[in-house]
Amino acid sequence: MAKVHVSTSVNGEPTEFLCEPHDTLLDVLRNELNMTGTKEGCGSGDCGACSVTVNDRLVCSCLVLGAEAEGKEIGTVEGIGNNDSLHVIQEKFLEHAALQCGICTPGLIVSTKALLEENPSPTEEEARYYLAGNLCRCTGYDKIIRAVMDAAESMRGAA
Amino acid sequence: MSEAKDYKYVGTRRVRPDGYDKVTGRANYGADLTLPGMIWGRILRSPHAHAKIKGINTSKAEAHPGVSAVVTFQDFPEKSQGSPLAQNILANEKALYHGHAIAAVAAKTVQIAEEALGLIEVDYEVLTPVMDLDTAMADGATLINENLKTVGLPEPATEASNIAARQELKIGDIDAGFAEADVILEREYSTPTVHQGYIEPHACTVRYDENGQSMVWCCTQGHFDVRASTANLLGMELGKLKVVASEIGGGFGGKTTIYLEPVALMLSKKSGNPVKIVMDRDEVFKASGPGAATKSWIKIGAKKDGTFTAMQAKMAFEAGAFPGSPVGPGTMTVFAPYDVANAKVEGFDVLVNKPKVAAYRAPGAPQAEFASEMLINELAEKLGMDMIDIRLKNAAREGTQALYGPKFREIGFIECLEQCKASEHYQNAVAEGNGRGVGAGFWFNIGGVSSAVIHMNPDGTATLLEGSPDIGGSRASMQSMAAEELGIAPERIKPIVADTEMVAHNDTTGGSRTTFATGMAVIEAAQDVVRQFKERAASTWNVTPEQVEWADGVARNTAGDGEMTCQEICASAGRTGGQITGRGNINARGAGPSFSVHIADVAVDKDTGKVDVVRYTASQDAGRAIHPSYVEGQIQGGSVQGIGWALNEEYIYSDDGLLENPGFLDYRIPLASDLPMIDPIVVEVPNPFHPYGVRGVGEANIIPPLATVATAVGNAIGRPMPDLPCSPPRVLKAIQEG
Amino acid sequence: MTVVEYSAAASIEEAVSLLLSSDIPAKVLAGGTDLIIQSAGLDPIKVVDIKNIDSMMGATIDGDGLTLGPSMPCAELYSRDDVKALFPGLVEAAYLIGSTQVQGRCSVGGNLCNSSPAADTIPALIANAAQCVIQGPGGERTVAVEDFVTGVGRNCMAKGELLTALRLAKPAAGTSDAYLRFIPRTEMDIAVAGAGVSVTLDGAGTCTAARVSIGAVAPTALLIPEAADALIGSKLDEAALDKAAAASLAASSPITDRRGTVEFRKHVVGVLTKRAATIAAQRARGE
Amino acid sequence: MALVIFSSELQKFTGEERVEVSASTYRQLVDGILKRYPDMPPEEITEKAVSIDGMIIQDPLLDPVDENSEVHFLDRISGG
Repeated sequence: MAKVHVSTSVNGEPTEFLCEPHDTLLDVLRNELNMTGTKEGCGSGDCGACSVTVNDRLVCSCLVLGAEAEGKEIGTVEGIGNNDSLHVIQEKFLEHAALQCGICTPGLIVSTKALLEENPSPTEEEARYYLAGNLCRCTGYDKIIRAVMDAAESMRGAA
Repeated sequence: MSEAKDYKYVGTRRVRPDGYDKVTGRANYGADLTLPGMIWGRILRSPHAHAKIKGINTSKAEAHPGVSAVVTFQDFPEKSQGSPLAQNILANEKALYHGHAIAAVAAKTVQIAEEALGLIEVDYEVLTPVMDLDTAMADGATLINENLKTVGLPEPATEASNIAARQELKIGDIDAGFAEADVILEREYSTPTVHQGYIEPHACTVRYDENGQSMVWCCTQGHFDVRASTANLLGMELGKLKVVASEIGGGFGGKTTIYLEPVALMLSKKSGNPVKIVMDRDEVFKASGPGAATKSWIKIGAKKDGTFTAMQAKMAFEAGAFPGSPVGPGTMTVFAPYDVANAKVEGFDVLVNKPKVAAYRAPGAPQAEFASEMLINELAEKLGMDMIDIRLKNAAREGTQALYGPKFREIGFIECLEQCKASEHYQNAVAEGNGRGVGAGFWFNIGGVSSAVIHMNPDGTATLLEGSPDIGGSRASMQSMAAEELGIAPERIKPIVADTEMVAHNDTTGGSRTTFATGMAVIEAAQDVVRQFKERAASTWNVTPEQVEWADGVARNTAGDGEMTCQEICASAGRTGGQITGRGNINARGAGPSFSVHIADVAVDKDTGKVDVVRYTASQDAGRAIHPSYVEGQIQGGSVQGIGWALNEEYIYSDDGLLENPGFLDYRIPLASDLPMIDPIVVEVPNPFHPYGVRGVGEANIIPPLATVATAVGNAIGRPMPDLPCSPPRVLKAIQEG
Repeated sequence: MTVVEYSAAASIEEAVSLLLSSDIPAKVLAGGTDLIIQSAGLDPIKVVDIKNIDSMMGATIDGDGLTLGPSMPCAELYSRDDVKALFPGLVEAAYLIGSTQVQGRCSVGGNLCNSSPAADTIPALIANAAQCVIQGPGGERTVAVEDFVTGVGRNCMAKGELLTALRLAKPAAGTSDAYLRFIPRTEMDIAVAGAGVSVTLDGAGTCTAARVSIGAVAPTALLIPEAADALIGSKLDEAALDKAAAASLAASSPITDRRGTVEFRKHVVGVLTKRAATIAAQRARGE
Repeated sequence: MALVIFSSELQKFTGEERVEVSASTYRQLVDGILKRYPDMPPEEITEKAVSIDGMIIQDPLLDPVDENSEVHFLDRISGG
């Protein structure tokens, strides 16, 4: 089985890696690039813990082959916020206590960012449906949705 | 001990200390550790629900290129081989459920390990699976364990049985109680096998070291228990096994036992390499510990005014393949919220060919109280009473003797009922065509052993080491409580979940004990620090420690002039007697029970049976909410798990005992789009045995939703819904039969 | 299955040639949301990624109607207001598949080629009389969508063939469509039953043409002419709708599985037929 | 004398519901009970949690018992 050589960009950084043809983008991120912020909850696209963007489109990285990243722009949780300043979505998640165990949080942060880029003024219902693929078993979603709506409002204010 | 008091930090909504790492993806969970030279373990699992294992041939797998080690049950030390825990971790003579671990392989890659699993030859003799309580308890049932005899029968059992245990609780005279009743209702109820559904699969990375220190990194609710059970199974000394609790991606009781750790250590021992094993989601559903399926029969007698005169229950709980269902707490909780003079409860612990059940949030109580709360609602309807009023009429209060023994001290059940009754939700009538339900829940909460250490740093900051894995934000509460005692800003205190080498033993995070018990250890450690602060200041000022007052992080000389800040004392600590460390090693006594009362409004699509929860209110007695946001979060999260249990969640097995829905696609936990906001009501009736009045809030909230939602559905369609889940086919059938 | 070889084709011809020349089973990789899950196993397969081929990824509307690139992500499809205006039912079917994340990858063509009985877009395509354009070593052929799927997970394509376009004729005036499915939750689930309906109404509100298709209640999605006949000539009154629902119910042959029972599916497919026809008619009337 | 109230399960061994025992600690109390009911297997109470005046102790030993304390034994609870 020949390894595939892939040239891509991860969070804006040009990145090259070798992967097996069957490796998913999630495998590559976690095991080749040591970027463990992206989590695996199911491996079948049912939980959203592995959410990343590929060319700005939200996907489950467990349902993308590493080889498909060739020439693409990958965005992960590690690219959101930085040492000095958190993204407003991250701040709002903290402020609203929108996480308990935190395993779904990276996926939700990535998905919320994609949501608010697509739709800066979602209704509560739109936010709930957009994020339906991000399972959270701790919070009952209440505080997550509040954080998302508040982040949307702040981002609109800042824009 | 506890009294109304203004606190500076306790009760405030602060940003959690571990939050930054969690929103940036830096936090490291069970699957996130990689060690140099590490190889990957995978587990071969039984394709049968019940089969004799006549032989296992691993030679081809061992010879497969890239494979470093293969282990089976026979690799356990002989003296552990009698242990049911060992037999659950790797099957011995029989595979007892679909997915039961048979053998494990460690190889250079996951792919190679999986190829090698395919090369292991297992000779099975397939046996009839025993998949439900009726089959398991029937005369002449196929036996899962031919040596098992029922304990707890009036006369010692002579024949083998799938019934592992029977237990009974009685109070008063049940016959006299029913004789007094104006109305008697009885009904049968059932609940399915469910899963905790934590999003993070079980995972560990281990390194075995023959001569020195072996290490396990894993996601667990109790790393000290992981150490104890793993060391015990493998014949190791506790001091030679270090267990590090990673961040944990949910547990809800499901991560209070072990599955992978001994297997990984045996593979590491054989191969000489560190080994990582991560379960697939499919393995989590098939082979971790779900919540027990149950069948219950409830009978209640009441006076016309709603006063209960007698309550009776008979309940059977599935234990899975090994004894040990939570039928005990089930029998103890079933009528616990009520003051009743005459009651009798009988419980059975029953083997079936399903994975050994594990704890799931208030283990046993949701199933048991589902049944009793359903019948109480039916009784209210029969008597023309309000669902909350009938509970107020019979509610346990201070001094009520619980069916399980003790008399309650101060409890907040009445307050939960009254605040729900007064809520805007309940004051407004349910919308036309929709249904409303009410339900209550009781859970004991527990104390137990906790240890904490606070190291004061020379700049006056504090490092707080505690040993309770933080599953829902407990570090935030620990930080607030330590800050309250030390009088310094919470941001100057860094709480750390320490590994088994850094603090003394802590009982597992479970039973809603962490904020209560570990919190008490933290308070004690902080008080130990304050005592030393006073001593250092006293010796500096040449006064007695009693003459030093400590407030707001400053020592004051009450016998003269002088103030020393925390920073000043810490900066000079090396010269005044050495650095300052406070300890709190306790066995926490006096856990306070928590009660909860919920209200649900549902809409039912009468053509399809689909249920939509349109409004939900959940009250719970927290004693004292140390961090109100995370208390609300527990209430909301537990409510939603309960809503999932009520509506759609269930293990679905084929006729031959194979699990047909081992994934989040068909094991349907609630989604963001399925739910309304969950309105929390935090009741605070302080626990008299905790310095701040804490009770513990992790569990009582999952109990009421089952009956609350099922009652609401029943009221919407005009038919009772005694069997969970209220899934669309079942609801539609009830509508059509009505 | 396990993927042992990955190739990205730059053109349809290259894709056909890669599929044809493979000595191990070769699969087309579109969104991968089914294929990557199915490939968890040991038998080797080769995948041919066709997402670098522009014509596979776009959608154009001209005087004849819609030409849909089979691999266009559903998320992109439902952001296309021009497509939504013509085929709202097809777009809502695309919107229902999986999560936002899955919709970022999955496609109508992928949904069709995966050939699941429960595929959401197939009844919507059948209701709109879509034509499947298939390129193969022998050239191009066109197949009516209701003839495309031949069984559970099976379809009419031979080795080396590739679905290159879906063509939907421009709807006649007074025509619209709707697709509804039943799932236990609000999102994420696989359809327990589904119904796609297209209706054409004349100025008086009488139905002059209709197509009804049902999904998840037989080995393949079905076109139900009897249901359409019940609607044609009526003003979609209760009696006509009930008759259409009864026709769907009668034509269904579902199984009991982890997602639903025979009785439940039969009943619900009738309910959905009725509801989808009602919505399609409302749309056709411009309501 | 502390008042001990036995559950229906324990009454199988004690034959009575209530008994008064002189003790100032849990350990003395258990010794007193076991002496009074020699046929009761010790683990029937030593493996249980205890409630002393409504304070539940999971794993007691030296805990104080007052002259007027009311004592119940109950199964240990773990939790989820």
